[in-house]
Amino acid sequence: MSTDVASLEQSSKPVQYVSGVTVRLAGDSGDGMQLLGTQLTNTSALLGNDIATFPDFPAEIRAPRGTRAGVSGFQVQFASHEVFTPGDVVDALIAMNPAALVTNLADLRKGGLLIVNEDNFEDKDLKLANLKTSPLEEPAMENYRLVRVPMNKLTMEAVKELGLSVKEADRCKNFFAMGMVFWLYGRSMEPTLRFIRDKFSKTPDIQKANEKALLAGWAFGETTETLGASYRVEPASLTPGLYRNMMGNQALAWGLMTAAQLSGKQLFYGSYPITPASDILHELSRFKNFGVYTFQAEDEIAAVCSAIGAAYGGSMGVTTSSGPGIALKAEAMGLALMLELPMIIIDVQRGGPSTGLPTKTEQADLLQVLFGRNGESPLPVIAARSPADCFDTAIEAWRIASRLMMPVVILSDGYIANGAEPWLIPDVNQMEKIQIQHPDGSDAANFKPYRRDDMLARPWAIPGTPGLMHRVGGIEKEDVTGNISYDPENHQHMVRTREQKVANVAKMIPPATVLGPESGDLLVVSWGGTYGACMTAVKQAQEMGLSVAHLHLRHLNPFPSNLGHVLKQYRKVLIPELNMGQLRMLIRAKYLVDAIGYNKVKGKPFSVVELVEQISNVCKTA
Amino acid sequence: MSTDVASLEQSSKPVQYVSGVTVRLAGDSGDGMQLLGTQLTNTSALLGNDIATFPDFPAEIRAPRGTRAGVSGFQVQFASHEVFTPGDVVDALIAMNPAALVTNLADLRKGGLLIVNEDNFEDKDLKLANLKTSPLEEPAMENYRLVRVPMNKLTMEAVKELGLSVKEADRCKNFFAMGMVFWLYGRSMEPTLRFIRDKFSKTPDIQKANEKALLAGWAFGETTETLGASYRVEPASLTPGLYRNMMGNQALAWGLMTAAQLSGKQLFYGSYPITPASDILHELSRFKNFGVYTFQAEDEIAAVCSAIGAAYGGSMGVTTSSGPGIALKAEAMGLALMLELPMIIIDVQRGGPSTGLPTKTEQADLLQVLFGRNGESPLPVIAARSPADCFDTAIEAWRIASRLMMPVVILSDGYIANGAEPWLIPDVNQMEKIQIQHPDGSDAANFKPYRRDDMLARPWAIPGTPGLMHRVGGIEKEDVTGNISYDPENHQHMVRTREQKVANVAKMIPPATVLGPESGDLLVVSWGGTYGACMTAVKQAQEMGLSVAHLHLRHLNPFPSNLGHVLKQYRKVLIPELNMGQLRMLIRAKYLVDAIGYNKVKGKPFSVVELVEQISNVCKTA
Amino acid sequence: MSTVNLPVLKAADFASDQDVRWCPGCGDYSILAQMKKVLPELGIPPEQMVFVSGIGCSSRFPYYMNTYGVHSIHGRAPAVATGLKVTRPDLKVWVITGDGDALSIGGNHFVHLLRRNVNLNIILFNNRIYGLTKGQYSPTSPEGQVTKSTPMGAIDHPLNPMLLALGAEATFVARSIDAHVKHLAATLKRAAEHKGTAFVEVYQNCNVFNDGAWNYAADRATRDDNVIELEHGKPLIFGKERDKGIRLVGTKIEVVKLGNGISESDLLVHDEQGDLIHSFLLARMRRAEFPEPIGVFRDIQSPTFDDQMNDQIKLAKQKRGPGDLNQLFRSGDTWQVA
Amino acid sequence: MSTVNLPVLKAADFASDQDVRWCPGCGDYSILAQMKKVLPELGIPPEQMVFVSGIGCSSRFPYYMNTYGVHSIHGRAPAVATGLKVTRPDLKVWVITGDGDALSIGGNHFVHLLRRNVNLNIILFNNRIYGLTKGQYSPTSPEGQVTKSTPMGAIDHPLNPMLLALGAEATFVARSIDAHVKHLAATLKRAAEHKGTAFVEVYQNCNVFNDGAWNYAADRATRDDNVIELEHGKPLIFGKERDKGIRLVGTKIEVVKLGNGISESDLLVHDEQGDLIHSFLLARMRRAEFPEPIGVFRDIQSPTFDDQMNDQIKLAKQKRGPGDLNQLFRSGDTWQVA
Ligand SMILES: Cc1ncc(C[n+]2csc(CCOP(=O)(O)OP(=O)(O)O)c2C)c(N)n1
Ligand SMILES: Cc1ncc(C[n+]2csc(CCOP(=O)(O)OP(=O)(O)O)c2C)c(N)n1
Ligand code: SF4
Ligand code: SF4
Ligand SMILES: [Mg+2]
Ligand SMILES: [Mg+2]
Repeated sequence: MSTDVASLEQSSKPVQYVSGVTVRLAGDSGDGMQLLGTQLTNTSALLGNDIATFPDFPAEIRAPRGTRAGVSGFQVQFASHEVFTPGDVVDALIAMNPAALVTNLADLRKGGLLIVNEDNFEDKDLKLANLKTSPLEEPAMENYRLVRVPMNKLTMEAVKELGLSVKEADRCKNFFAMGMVFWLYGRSMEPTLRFIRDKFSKTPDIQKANEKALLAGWAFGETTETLGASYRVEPASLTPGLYRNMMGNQALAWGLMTAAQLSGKQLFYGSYPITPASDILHELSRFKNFGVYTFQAEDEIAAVCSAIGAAYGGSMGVTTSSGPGIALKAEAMGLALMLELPMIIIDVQRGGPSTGLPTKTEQADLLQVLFGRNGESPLPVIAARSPADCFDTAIEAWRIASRLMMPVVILSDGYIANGAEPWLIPDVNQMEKIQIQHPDGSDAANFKPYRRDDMLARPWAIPGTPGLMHRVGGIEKEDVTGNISYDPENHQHMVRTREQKVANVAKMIPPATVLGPESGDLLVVSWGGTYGACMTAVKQAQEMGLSVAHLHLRHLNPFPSNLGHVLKQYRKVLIPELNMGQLRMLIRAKYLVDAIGYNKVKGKPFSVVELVEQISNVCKTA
Repeated sequence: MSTDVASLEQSSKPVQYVSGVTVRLAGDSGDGMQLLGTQLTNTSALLGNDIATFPDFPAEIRAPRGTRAGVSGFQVQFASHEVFTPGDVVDALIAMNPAALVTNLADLRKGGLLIVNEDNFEDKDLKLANLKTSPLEEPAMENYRLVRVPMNKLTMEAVKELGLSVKEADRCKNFFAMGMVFWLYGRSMEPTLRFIRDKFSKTPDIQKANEKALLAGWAFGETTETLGASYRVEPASLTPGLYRNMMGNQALAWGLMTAAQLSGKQLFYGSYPITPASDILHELSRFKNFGVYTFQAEDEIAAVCSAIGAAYGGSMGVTTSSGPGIALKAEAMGLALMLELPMIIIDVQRGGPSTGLPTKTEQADLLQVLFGRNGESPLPVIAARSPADCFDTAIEAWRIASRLMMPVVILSDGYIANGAEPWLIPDVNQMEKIQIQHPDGSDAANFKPYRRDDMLARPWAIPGTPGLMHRVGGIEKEDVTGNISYDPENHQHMVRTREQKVANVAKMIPPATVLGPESGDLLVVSWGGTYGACMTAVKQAQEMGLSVAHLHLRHLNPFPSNLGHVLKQYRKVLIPELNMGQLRMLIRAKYLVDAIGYNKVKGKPFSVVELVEQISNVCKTA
Repeated sequence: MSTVNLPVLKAADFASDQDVRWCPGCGDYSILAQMKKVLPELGIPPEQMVFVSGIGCSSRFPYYMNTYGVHSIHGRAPAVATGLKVTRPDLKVWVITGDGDALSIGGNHFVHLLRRNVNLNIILFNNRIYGLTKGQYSPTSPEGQVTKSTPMGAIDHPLNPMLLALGAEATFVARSIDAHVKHLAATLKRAAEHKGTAFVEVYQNCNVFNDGAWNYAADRATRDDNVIELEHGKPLIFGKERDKGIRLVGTKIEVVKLGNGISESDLLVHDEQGDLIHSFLLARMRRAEFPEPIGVFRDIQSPTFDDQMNDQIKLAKQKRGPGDLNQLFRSGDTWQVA
Repeated sequence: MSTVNLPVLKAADFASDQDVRWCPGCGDYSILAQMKKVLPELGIPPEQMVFVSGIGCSSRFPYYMNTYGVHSIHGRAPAVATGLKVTRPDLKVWVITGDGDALSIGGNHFVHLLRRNVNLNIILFNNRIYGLTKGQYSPTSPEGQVTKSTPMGAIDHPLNPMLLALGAEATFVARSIDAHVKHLAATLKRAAEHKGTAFVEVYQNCNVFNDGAWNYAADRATRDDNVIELEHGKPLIFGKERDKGIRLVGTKIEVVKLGNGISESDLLVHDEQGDLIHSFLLARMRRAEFPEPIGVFRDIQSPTFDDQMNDQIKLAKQKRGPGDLNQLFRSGDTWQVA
């Protein structure tokens, strides 16, 4: 088959070379847009493009068909240069129904390609989308290159010989659309055909039908005149090596497994499902042959507590959640820090407060993870900046946690979790090991559970070791001995010790470095998932001749030790955040720098355009 | 009897008039020191002294008898002038055993009176206190006026005719000590006799014995030469009116009841026991005839959720806890703020983190109540400054909550909760009513559950009202209609609206005012239970001629609108806190003022002396 | 709750203006429909009703009812409802929850609600899966079930909601099935009529993540052999031919075939007010060993928490007079400063 | 757990160097003493043992044991212990908890621990009061009990820990009494020997806040008439004169006097491995209607959660080979950039 396909894929139509393209696929939740998007992403990655993606789906499993609430979207940017965001403006929008069209059109650039499934623009469809008249008839359509494709009919046509039910046949139309898109951008169908073969191996008819639909979509592009030219995006010149496509949650899961292996530890993962963190649970559950323990607890409190128990037993204890679940873990996080046990707690942030916008992204849990516990309870916090970066973040978190004997918090977000980018596959054998030593009881007479080393870490003595029996608990304890102590001076000492221990992390992390001039008008400071947008915006601003640099903070607690110095090299500091100014507050408090915020809380990532505009405005007054 | 007592109480010994005295009673947890302290406090209050108290007891119910861990202390300052703290240095220490002596002696002033129960300084007692030799024999004793009283023997003597068991008789010795102390300071025994009569009405023998022990103690002071002169402290010139003694938790309970009555609301109180907040539950449980609903829930989460349910139903919903329990309430507090229902959440802070020091005081939950929730979830926060002030704080909190339709957090602490001071009893009929209106359904057609008034408050429509049926929930909602909304612009709007609503509280609160010069070298900013110590220290510093003023912040969110202006009138700003600098961080972030901290985390309140020293030091460099 | 002067209500009067957003084919639709059908029969106006839910597909329910409602947080609806009901005994309160919501994160509140016997109804939509979070196993998923979080099969022994409810000595316990609409309506009505906490488990099909989990009990073809409809005072008989029954031998129950010397009089007779043990026995009947009972397992009268709390308040007022703050403030030791 | 070459251990070997800080006369002392007495008999060295507790007077227990221990947070010990045990199946894990800790705030973890059947022991010190917080009522306080938080008497129907545990289908359920030291020691030993979650309720006297709550069962004078000692395979007989027994009539149990035509053979015979219903029946026996059973109610074998989890891991390794990260990273769609 593959040779057939290869020959089929040779387009005879004119081809236009472009440096990058942003495509958005939008349809009903039931239309398989996420699948289509993933296939397009993988295929583009295989082609060597740099890519970044942004899936955007409703909170309902299946909101009513055809309604605006039910629209599911997937955006991907693939380019022959490095990209750090899924793109602000869309070059091509594929809209499977009127609801998808009207809710997404605003992001399509003028002159952009708009492909619609015209079979779904009947009166009943318009009504479901709350429309009186068809948007296709509106004058505004002249701004776009509108292509109407009767996808339902053509799909039916393509699969009719298989004698499927109407419903089954109709379900194939996303593969038809996919074929069209693949033709349009000269992507190979091979990986998707492989996918179809695997996925539908148990239902050969459906398998066949989807294959046919895919090829029919391709053929439609090739044979009809409607789509015009097709585009080509050359491979990007990424660092040489073997790549794969990587999503944020998957990268966290793999990073945890790698950290466990690098440190020779058993990975125990206690969690409770919650959007958008659940996929970490799903991913880790698959790897029991790696010795990964996954425990779906009865709630978030049990989840974090089970990880504490595992940590006491000498395993690498990990727990994950999103905002509401992290709130529930607060009390136990305080316990973990009192016990001074190494652990990782991951917060994949989503729109809040309360249940908020579960499937949307936001950066508004920073203060929660820093301060959301009773008493003085400092914890190190690291934020991942992109899907692939999640891998390194997980490993670094465990390096810190196990070195300093304390829980470390990782912040991710819905945008990173579900987004994808190419990942340069490392060789695990070449990675630096994580050294962990448990006292073996040979010097039991001198053992003290809270005696500290140069970094203030206590020993990780584990049950089963003769002679080192000791008890830990949440009541304040005497330093060195670990016995319960109500002594005032000891309490002060322990509060300071725990604070200093977190501060000591600064010794393990690199100094803050900027991208751009080492001093100047403006420093843009970002953290977490807004990295790509901020970096791209600063680069554009620099190309516009502005005196601006970019500083991305990976470590939110403690800050790199040179941060105060760096901040003071610029006339102004701008901190764009998808919250109301949480990092800004911390930086203002610590360094007394009059940092300005650019704050957006819309459940959506920044666009590069808005950031560039903001940067120019601030630079003007600098 | 009362006439007898009156005549008995006429001391024939020399009397010395002093303006104020600080007494500390220290003994084993089982020795009834807290009872003794309370009696001394009440009696002094009845005499018209101004008073402040500080009970200090171990976390164990009954730690092993005679050990240092088992020492329970009670300190009271009573004076003929206004006092705001229980005193730094102790004028007289009553120590019932060696453990009590050695753990408390450091606070006794040179030349101070030290009364010990010498019967409890046997070898076995010394051993229990981990002492090799008797501290009474040490040269250091020369620094004090040591009085050894064989309290056990004398008590036995006094009660022997009643034929009690040794154990029962021995139990009376705290009343013997009390009698002595009463003689020493010329306090009336009448209230305590009344107390004994009530308390032991069911065991006439014990009643009788305690009375006898009390009188014997008094007689001992009067007849032996050992105690020397007795002291008199004249009434303080407090604002005229009727007073009673008031403890912090009691004041909160009474304040809540008063707020309910002033607003014509049913008070629903859902809680789960935790030190040091449980007494609010105990107190409110007593007043079912006031229509108070108290619900001891299965945990803190159920407690806060039950209060939310009650609030939705139109009641005044209240929940209380201490740090660890507040951590558990975090998720539901986020829900309450999304629902925009009026509620009160009280955090009686204790030593943390985790289980920490449950019976000790601390101010380290400020950031938790401000930020300990997922997403952008601002809530107003008010902190009580003293036991009696808790009453007003509760009422103000309800005024704000019900006006703005949102939960309000009150911060108290262990020091305030168990401390006592005179309270000028208000006339409830003269107090300003709290106006609350529920829409009655007469304009049902125009009703929108999230339509807002000038303060951004939404209407409090309650179940049972025809035509106003509506649903509330934790998912982001469209403004005005309250329907679920995933619209990006609406989310931004709602986040800002909730923020602005909290900011609007500033319109209801008085501006910040300072005590002292309106500008100068130093402004001392305090909040919560450190009010008394900070105030007294600043006054002393002012008397020393230093250019220093005091600003006490009652409102931690939002700050009074003139705060920034006030802060900038001083060369330096000092923020003493019983934490690592939580308010300081907020003030630095908001006003970019280089505020310095004086931070103590020892589970103990500030002493005036250390603050004065700190103030002088800072002034020197100002 | 008098019905005098009340306009006659229809199902539509209880429908809100919000679009229903469950997957097409979801069993939740049926439960919603039956609820709307039953409510008008209670003679209680919509404004006297409150639906309180947690989080999950099922917990979206309140939005679709033209009554008052709170869509709270995961697992906590029982607590919210308790605070509401004790302070507003005049309201008719319903708790809507899922198997994850009620039995996983909310298990403790569920148990405490039942033991307190607050006068409200709790309807558990049991689809043996986490629907809203897209298909992880739940505390009612059978051992071995392969889900997103259990690729090698679930290893936890599932909770039996009925046993747990009875372990908390619930006063009303019933079970029904989404597809069995008449039975469902009748069961909801019985729950509404019970004074105290009425707990109803509804077998609900999640056709997206756990399709057919209850087929054996819901499908007309297999239902009669797998399900036994409880009727008060009637012997436990089941089977398409109504030829099988349940017999008690000592402390064990067994399935018997009628005939061959075994007659109806040998069978266990259902008694809704029977000893707690009787209810346990029914709850213990699980597939495949036994047919699973549907209908009312237990319906006994016992004082409700809300009544008792309000009674204490009434009694306190009677005994001590309505509270007078000025008097309270002035009681005990006070002193005058001139 | 081989005993070969192990030094013979004594109770003192299990005592830590920390001062015991319960009130003099507290029932906790007795439980501590019996635990220290029983442990040496298990042939497991102290370093292989971990005591995990929540918060409460009872939860101070681990500090007094010369073993490993975690004094965690209120109600969460079962979860901590679960994480520990599944990852360290080689350890002997004990959970120590109170009636508030296990049944109020921790009720859900308690239930889920039992249903999962994690191989550990949970000892509930039931004093029917919150000790550490100085005397509020607990979920096991009887109705009407006057405490600091219930001045007019508790109105909640108390939880029966045994019913709840059985509602979760616990595999080992037992009860003993602090003062009945021999029985207590034997019961702890039985629990230690059970594979799976062994739940033991111990009637414990809090002599400060709830003195005498169990007198009827603990006092020698009244004990024989109020308590029935369970023995496997023996009829349920009790009374000072051993002249009373328990008989089953249909689904009801009743107390009968022996003699007058009623003989031992009419009585219910205890069967630790009996049907779940049998255990329920015992759990349902509450004062004053019945004597309360002590001893082992139920002891059945069932796969443990920790074994099954470890088995899945073993099986996965067998089937798919031990995980190779480099291979995983390179599986599926990858591409080479030159
Ligand atoms: C604190 C918290 N944890 C987790 C979640 C994520 N969550 C939402 S619903 C749900 C489970 C839903 O299962 P179930 O209760 O059975 O309801 P269903 O969707 O099946 O009707 C979970 C885990 C949440 N919303 N909040
Ligand atoms: C989260 C939290 N809530 C409340 C408390 C306060 N608290 C400590 S122990 C306890 C109850 C103790 O009762 P029980 O479990 O019966 O133990 P006992 O002291 O009677 O042995 C409570 C409410 C706490 N420590 N943590
Ligand atoms: S996911 Fe399942 S339970 Fe949820 S709406 Fe869809 S079918 Fe119903
Ligand atoms: S309070 Fe009660 S349970 Fe706690 S130690 Fe004292 S007697 Fe024991
Ligand atoms: Mg479910
Ligand atoms: Mg207890």
